[in-house]
Amino acid sequence: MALDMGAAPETLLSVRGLSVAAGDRPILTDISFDLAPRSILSVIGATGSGKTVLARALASWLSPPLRVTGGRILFRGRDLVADPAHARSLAGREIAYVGGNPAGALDPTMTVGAQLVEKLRAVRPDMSADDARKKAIRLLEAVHIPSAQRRFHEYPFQYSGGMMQRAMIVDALISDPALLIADNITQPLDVTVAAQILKLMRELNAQFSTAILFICSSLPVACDASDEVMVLHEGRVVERQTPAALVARPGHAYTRELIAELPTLWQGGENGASRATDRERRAIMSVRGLAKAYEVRARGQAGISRVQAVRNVDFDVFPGDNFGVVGESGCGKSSLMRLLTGLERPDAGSVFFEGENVGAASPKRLRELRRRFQLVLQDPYGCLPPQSPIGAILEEPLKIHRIGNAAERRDRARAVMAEVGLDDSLYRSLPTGLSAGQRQRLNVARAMILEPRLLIMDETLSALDQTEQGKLLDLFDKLQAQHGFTYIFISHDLTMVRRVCSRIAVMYLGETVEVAPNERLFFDPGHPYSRALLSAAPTLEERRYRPEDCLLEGEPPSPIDLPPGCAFASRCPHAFDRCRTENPALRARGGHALAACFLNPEPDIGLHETVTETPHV
Amino acid sequence: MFILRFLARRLGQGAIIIFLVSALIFTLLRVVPGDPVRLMVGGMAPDTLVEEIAAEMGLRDPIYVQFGRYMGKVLQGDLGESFVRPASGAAVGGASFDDATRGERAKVLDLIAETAPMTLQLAVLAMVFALMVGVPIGVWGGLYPGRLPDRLALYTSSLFVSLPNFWLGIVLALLLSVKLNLLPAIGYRGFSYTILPALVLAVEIAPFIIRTLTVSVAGVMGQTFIDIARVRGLSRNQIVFRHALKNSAVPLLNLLGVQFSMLLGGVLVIEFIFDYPGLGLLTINAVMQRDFPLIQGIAIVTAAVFVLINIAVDLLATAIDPRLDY
Amino acid sequence: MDRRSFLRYGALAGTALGAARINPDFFFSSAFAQESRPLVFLSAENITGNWDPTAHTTLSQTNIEGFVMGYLTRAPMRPEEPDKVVYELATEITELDAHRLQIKLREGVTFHDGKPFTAEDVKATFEYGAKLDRPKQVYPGGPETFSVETPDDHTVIVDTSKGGYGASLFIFLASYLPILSAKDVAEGPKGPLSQRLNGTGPFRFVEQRGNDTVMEAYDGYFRGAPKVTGVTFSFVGDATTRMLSLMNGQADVIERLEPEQVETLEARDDIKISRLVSVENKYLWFRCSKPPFDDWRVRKAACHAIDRSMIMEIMGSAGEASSNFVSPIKFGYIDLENYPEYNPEECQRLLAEAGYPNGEGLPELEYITSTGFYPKTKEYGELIAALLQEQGFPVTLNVMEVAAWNERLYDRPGGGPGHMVDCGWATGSPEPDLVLRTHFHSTAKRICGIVDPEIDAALDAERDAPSLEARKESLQTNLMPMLADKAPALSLFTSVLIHGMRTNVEGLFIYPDGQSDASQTTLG
Amino acid sequence: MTSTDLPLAMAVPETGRRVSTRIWQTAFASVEFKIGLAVFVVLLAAALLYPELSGIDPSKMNIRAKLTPPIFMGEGWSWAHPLGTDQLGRDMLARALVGLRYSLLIGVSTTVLMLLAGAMIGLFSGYFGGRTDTVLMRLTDAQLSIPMIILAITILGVSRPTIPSIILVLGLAGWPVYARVMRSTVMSERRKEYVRGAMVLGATDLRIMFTLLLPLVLPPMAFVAVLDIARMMIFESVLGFLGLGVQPPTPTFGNVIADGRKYLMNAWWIATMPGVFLVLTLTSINLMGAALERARNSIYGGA
Repeated sequence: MALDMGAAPETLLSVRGLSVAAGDRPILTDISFDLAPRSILSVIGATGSGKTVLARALASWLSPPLRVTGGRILFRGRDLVADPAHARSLAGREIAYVGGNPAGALDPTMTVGAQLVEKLRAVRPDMSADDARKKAIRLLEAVHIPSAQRRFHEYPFQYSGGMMQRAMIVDALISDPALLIADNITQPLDVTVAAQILKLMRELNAQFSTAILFICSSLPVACDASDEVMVLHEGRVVERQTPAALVARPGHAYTRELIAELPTLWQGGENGASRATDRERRAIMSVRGLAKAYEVRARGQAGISRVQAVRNVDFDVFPGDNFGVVGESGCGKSSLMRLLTGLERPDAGSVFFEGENVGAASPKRLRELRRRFQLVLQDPYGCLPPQSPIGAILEEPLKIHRIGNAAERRDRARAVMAEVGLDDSLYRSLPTGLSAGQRQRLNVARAMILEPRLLIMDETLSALDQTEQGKLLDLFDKLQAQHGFTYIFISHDLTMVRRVCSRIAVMYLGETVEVAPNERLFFDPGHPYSRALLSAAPTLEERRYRPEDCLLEGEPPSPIDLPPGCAFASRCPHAFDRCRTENPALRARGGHALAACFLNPEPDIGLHETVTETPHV
Repeated sequence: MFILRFLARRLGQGAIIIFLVSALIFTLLRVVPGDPVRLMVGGMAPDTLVEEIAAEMGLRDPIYVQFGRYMGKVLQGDLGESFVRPASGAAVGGASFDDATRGERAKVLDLIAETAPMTLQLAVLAMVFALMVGVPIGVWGGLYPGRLPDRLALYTSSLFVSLPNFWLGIVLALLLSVKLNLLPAIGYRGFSYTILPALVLAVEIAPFIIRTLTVSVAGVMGQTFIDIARVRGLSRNQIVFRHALKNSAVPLLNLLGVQFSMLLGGVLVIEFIFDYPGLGLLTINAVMQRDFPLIQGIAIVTAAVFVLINIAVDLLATAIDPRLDY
Repeated sequence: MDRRSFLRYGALAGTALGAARINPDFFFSSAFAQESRPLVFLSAENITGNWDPTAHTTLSQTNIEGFVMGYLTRAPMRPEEPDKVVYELATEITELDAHRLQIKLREGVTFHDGKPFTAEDVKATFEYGAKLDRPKQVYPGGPETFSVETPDDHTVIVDTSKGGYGASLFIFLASYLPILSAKDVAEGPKGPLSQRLNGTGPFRFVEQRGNDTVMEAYDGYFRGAPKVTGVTFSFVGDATTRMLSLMNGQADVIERLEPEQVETLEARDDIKISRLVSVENKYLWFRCSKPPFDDWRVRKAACHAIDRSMIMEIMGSAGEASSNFVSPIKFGYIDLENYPEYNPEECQRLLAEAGYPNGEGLPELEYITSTGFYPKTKEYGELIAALLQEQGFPVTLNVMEVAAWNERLYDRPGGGPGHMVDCGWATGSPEPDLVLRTHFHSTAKRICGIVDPEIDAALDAERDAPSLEARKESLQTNLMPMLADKAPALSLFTSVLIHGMRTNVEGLFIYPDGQSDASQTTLG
Repeated sequence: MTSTDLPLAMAVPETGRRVSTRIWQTAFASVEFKIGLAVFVVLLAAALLYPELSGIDPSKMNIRAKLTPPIFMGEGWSWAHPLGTDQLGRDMLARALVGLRYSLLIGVSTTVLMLLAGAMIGLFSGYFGGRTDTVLMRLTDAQLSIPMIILAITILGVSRPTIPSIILVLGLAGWPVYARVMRSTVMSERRKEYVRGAMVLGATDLRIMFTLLLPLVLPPMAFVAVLDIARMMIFESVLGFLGLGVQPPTPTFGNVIADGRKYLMNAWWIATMPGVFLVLTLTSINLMGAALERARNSIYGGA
């Protein structure tokens, strides 16, 4: 990199040859780039490429063992590396930082408003408490937090993830910083909420003339959010282009590989539609009018309120099917999983597994049924008993159901390990040494060992990165071919569902708003919410549906006091009066597709009997 | 309003606890060998007379009947009469069985009411001393885990917790009061007599305060909102004193709640050593003289005070940390 | 105001209120005494709560009576002149003949409640005190064994011809019986007698406040008002607490010092020590009314198992060797040859003879003693328990707080608690019967519960002896040797009463039974 | 990805060994633990060996040699009694060490009783929640609200105290603390996915509690219990001091120090010497306990 001494006056930030190491292991080597005022630069790279270390270095927030081993960071001409005192004085004033963990960002024992005022008066001592309060409330409204006046006096635990992230953005911008470092701020959020935050970032950049360094791990999100994209690979800057140019002519091999790996929603590539589903045989699992509510003592208010987690769920799953259940957080997916597996009893409706009602089975009968359907959980680190060796984990199900003797059990365990690709030497060791991918393989092996006929995957792949997800999907196909498993995939990742599932149900606020085959859902969605989901999904392809015309501003209503009529009415651009009074039920749209929306034409024959293809026995 | 509902529920639970406590102690005293009537009548009473008095007092009825009668009286605030102490409250013994003065005995409630304020004064002073010593060391240790202050906190708390209060009491009384004549030690003739016993009691409480604070302060300092606060532009003092201390106050409060029953244990022994006329000395003499109604009354009163203190601690905790909801 | 701030302000208000409760008197009040204030006397034993002097035999209460009540005569009983008598309420006592005694009373003396002191008070005291139902059995016989005439207001004649014993017995008794007011006696045991003390002594009884008996100087005292404003007689159960209180000036006089405490206090110049051989012997009482100690051989065997020289070693300066059932300064004392000595072989022989060869078959024995009152009771209690266990007696020591020990001390129908009890007995007059008759006569048997006609006969014979000489003869040759053989109790040693006083306490006279005369006392 | 990909988040080295062995190793590495262990081993050896080796019977009286001062007191001492003799001429060193034996015996057995009783109650209350939880927790509150000492002296005061009765009373009074710790830990573990995973496999509640949760939760609690050994030893000696502990002639710290109190002025070593032994033992145990507790907290994140 050429060493031009005097940085151009209008560049806000210029980094020259920055290197950072942890102990003696280099993390960043020779990073150099400039950032003009009011511009948005996104930094993209795989896990471990050093993105967050770069963010922290710029915010002069490196704590041991990380230390800067070389180079300069010029902020408005003054080198932050050489003058740490000046750098610290900038923190919170000129350079603001918003992290990826909004929930833990504020002191739980103080109101959000008080902490905003405290921060503002810390960086602007001359400002009076009253002015600070007014400015904070004005900013809360600017980031579209509903009833900001009331929210000002509420505590951090009363904020949802999305709202807290907005509050943290206010906290960053309240001191009118010149540079805002956003470190992976959308990662923990739902797709629709993340999309709104990105829209907000653009507005604020225009309104506050603040330059933004946007760190994130998914290329599509980066391209949507920024003017220029900088690609980081193993601690080095490998490329920097505008989003359109990057997608069209990726310069560096790594970027090309990154783009190729990205699954697509609409363009070609192998997807679940091609899977044949055996319709003639009886449905392996049928869910009819399932409902479940939990009693929760609302914070502060007197009395107990009921959260209707699952309101009205209907679908059938056929043998050999890869059935997908998609929805954002809070839509009732995990409550549904607990009902399907009989961990909890439904308040209404029933779950038929091979003709038998799981919800009403006696505990003893339920335990026997367990052998024929199994669950694979989400958190690779949390779902394995932490202290028993791998062999014992695999043999436990056999011991519970008293299958075979010790020798047979050991052989069975070894066989299953081989099948899922776990090396035999791991039999004795503890799971703590395994990678996330290996742990999920162990989970699948544990579920498989009882030779179930149905496997329910609760967000099994969401904790893994792209490449690992691909390998496991191949494994699932292989196992399905050999053992004839039927899968139910519960997930919030549309791209994975597109690639794997033959039929998909979309859930919103406890209801199945749409059930459709793969191709039909992605190319002709029957429900506005499905369309909104597709519009917000991060993808590099040319979008079929633009978020502006699919989704109104605002958060989903709370499941405690649900509005009458269709739950999506408050956020649906096409909603009309009937939507706000009557809750549409699922109705056929032809070609085995169903949707619960009045926009679909009224079918001529009676409602109920067409809901499912085959009358259940 | 929320607080009324909370208080109602907690006082209800408290009532159940006090009921359980008095039931436990009541049966214990009746089941364990040693006939209370013989003790109460004392002297050379013939057995026939003992039986007659026992029947008259209803001590031969089934336990639950006696307990029902006892609780009935307790509800009207009458904790019964002491077996041994006359109305004047002196420790008496040796009068003959048909002695007229055995008639009017001191009311348990009066005896407790007389001595409780003294113990309260001792306990409060001890808690003040303990906090004065414990809080600085604990917080300082928590801010620098693993380094010198933390080590100091560890060593002081380990040593203090290893000093048995009765032994320390004797040694301090020997050194400070008798040899150096700095502090009066024995009996009670003014506030200054509370200092030495309070010091010994404080040594017993301080280690738990130190340990709780080091753990909770270190825990809070490790949390993300403290780490991020630095980048948000808050000064170190603001972070430590406004945020860290407030968050670590709740574990300390919970400790102080549980600490009360330990405190009373310590007060008991220390009042015995220093002949300090509080509830502790009254309890010990009550047990030594097998004065069952008095023991029972004290157990009920301490249980009631423990329940009230716990409710106060919980209320205070919700005031500090809104997430706690009881 | 939402609930958060409501809670917070409530808590702050609470602590503010709490702070005010601790009174601001924070300075170190000087522990040293001003001048005109009451004498503080710390007693080692609790009171019974019933003030009628004839209703108890508790030493501490007798000491209080010493301050408040009047006595006909006082017996200083110093070893150099044991039978010297000081006249107090009486002015002259003459033996008209063997069975008639005339007592001349002092004039111009009034009780604390204002009633003048006359002969009727003495008559009422004698007749009330002699009743057989009175726990304190100190008279030679019941009221029917003597008659009292009052020729005028200040003369009393006692005629003992009905009882068959000499009237001279009343000479010794005269210094032991507190004179009660006839008005009080008339209302009987449940009347004012039990509520408060009313006497003619130098101090008036005010009230009982907790463990403190508060007395005030009585200006009308016939020998002139006392110099100190009053006496506060407090029960403090723990010996170390008493000593620490004396050392830092909170107390003026303390009783029952232990040898080690004497060593410490003698080293200080602001404290002085008073030592005197007392009328009190310390006994190991056997419960003779229930097995195994209803068999005299088992009792004798136990006596032979105990090496009293080791006990003397423990007692050090607080104990005086004696081998009789009464104190050397009592009338009729003699070192008995047949007094049981430490003799293991004899002990085993007697045990075998009684059917318990080296102790097999003996039930679990409980030896009850107190702590904090008599010096060293716990120490020699452990020694005696160990010595008895050596000979096969299955003894467990039960050390109790003074009030609880007092509750279990006395005999009861069916036998008092435990099998052996440690207790001392002090009676402020040379009269031996105050110990022997009270404990060993079947009509009294205060602690050991012995019922033995032979002993009763010996006691009556000695009481009815025509002259003092004959009485001494009967005591020393008949009664005392018989007691040594039957051993209803074993007298371990004679106590040496040791008191500790501030040096500025002048003119306090201490009697050998523990009572003291503070009428001339000054706090210099 | 989130900040966990940061190299600086040095997770505790993921070794294969069981958690409890890791806790031992981390604790053992700290200097407090080494000091504590060394002192404790020396005292334990002395307590077990000295009375037998030296042939001195702690309860043999030698009245002539009463109140001999310890060797460091200038005149009047003798090698036969390094720490002097008490008011009945019994050897102080032997009595202190035998007293240590009884104290340790009672301290350890009480703590084990408390740990097991509290763990069982906490396990059931934490796992099932709902009514069982409220009932058991109310019982724990009631137990906690009776100050330990009033309960102990009430029971021991009226009946003749023996070693088993003392252990029972102290154990009875101490279990609620363990019940509460166990309940909160079990409640948080129960919500974790591996328990839900076991349920789905068809494991019964009892199997989950005893084969899955207990082995995971008990060891860390056992480490904290070391601190309670010291607390129970102090309580035993307090009872002894009040005359309600092990009865004479058995020497325990409590009754030896209680006797010594009377001789504070001129034979202060009777009361203070045994106290020094007690304090040394307790400090060593507390140091070890504190080191173990810190190790557990660092590995378990203060569960």
